[in-house]
Amino acid sequence: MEPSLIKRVLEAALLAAREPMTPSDMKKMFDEEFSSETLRKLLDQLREEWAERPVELIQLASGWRFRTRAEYLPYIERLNPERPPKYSRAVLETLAIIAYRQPVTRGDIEEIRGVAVNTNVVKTLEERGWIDVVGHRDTPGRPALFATTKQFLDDLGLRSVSELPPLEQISQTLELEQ
Amino acid sequence: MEPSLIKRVLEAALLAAREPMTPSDMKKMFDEEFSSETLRKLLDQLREEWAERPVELIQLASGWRFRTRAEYLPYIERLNPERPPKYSRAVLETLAIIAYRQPVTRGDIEEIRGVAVNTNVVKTLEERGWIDVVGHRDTPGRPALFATTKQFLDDLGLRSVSELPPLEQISQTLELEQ
Amino acid sequence: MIAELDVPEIGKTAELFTPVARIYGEPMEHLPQDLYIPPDALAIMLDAFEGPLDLLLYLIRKANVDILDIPMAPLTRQYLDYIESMHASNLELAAEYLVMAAMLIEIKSRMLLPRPKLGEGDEAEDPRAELVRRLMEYEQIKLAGQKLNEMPQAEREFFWVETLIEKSLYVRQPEVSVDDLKDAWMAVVRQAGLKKHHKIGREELSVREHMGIILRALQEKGGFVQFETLFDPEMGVPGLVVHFIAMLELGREKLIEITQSEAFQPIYVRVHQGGTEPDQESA
Repeated sequence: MEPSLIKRVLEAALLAAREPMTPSDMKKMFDEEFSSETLRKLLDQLREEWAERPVELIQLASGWRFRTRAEYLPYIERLNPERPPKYSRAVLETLAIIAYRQPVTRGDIEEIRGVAVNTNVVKTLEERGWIDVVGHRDTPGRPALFATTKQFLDDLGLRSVSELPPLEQISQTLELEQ
Repeated sequence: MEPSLIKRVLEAALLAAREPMTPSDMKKMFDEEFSSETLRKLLDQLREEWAERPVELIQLASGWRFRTRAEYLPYIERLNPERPPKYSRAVLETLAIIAYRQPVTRGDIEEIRGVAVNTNVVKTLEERGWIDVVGHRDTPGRPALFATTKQFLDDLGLRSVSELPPLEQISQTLELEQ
Repeated sequence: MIAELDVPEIGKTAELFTPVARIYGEPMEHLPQDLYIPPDALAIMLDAFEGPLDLLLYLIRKANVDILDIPMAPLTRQYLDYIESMHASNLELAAEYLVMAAMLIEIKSRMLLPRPKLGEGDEAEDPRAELVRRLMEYEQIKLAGQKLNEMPQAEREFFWVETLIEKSLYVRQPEVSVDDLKDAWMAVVRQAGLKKHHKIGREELSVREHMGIILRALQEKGGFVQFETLFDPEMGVPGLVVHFIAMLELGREKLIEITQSEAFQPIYVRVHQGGTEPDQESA
């Protein structure tokens, strides 16, 4: 049997497999015997061939399987959307304070919000790549100064922080409410 | 969004799909709007790209899906000896009557086959998801009207009942069976 | 019609009538042997047939006679022989077989009678017509069933492709809109009663952004740079002005130091009291 045909058979079977396929599963499909090295070489070639495609051949603990590449998951996710996760009020308010009053220290945030800032809140925003430390204030303890990042602007579709709703407008709204 | 990226997203989603994908499913994955013609063109291109590969993109009653080509059956079938059962003639004839004469009542089926319809026969087909009750005939007893489902067409790789093999012209005399 | 039919007496065996039929013009002298099935095969046969129509069709097809011109006598005789031997073997015989037997006998007897003339031009209906119609329809369905069975079927002749989706590879991040941010800020302001912020205007917000930009640039460049390097002419005049105001504001808030050893010497900007590394962790 031609190695190229063996490869095509492997490809077809792996694409249709519901579970990872073990090498012994794969060998079961063929009459002729071939070594694990040969099989391995064919699988490596297959993986190479798929390198530029939207699914990848991966080796898991229990065998080989084709897997959809992570970069396509956001699109596929929209087919069965789960309820989008939400940030807590603490995260949103902290973010708002950093956005409107940057650069600010954790102390500034606590002063404005009137409550202590949970470390996780800052970490969440840092891990999201929306805020970072741009310097330190020269006061005892040299607290970190936080500001929003370019990533934050991109994700919110803004060109600059000045495109956030202006504060006058906010205060007017507040006055009207009162 | 680049048409080539749209195509890759479609490809990834179709390869991963647990059931046939409708055009409206596909459109759901993208922010931008595009016409059914554009989508159709991309799908045709995809089908072309896969023409030489061991799996093929086909259009079914309920959408599009990739499947392994028939020539790989002899290999893949060795992996899983447990496959859908061969149906008895009673089941196949009942299915044929429902497929070609739908919608029909149990009485219609009995009339054509000349024997009573065993309840299990109908149940077998219902449980397979190949037929279901689509209404009732307005005659005494209001008998149920059976028709084939999309699942039936999907499982046979068809888009519509009109793609079933045409009924044979019955020869007045049969050629001698040798 | 190509077959000529000779209706033999009831009770004669198949060999007695000639010709049975003409097949493609050739007279057929004898019904084929296999029209007769030995009784011990009956149990199997009964299972093999899907009912009286199937059995009749088998008899007709094996005899190679024209379905539109069925020789009723031999057919009926054969059929009756069958169900008789089935009965004799105590095989459970479905009622349909008996109904069919009665129907065959009825058709045969009607064929022995002269056909009544209907209106002019109208051909008298052949008593076999209904049976023929049913046989043909049944045969069509029987063949269609076989064809359906031969069609490639999902998970039998072909398999659906289903690549693995590992959901954990994609963690969906919460989305935040500008309005969410505004609402959050309003809530903060309302709670704190920070009336002084009400005066902060649009420009002030740009200034604050530029303060961040300067601090970030300063940090990237090691905390100590020449004044000019912090200005990018691409910012345009309004941008440069805001940038400059931001610089002054940073000085006022003692976040940076702006120094010049003497007039006309280069101006340096550095992180306030710039001894320590600016990117040191503090949390």
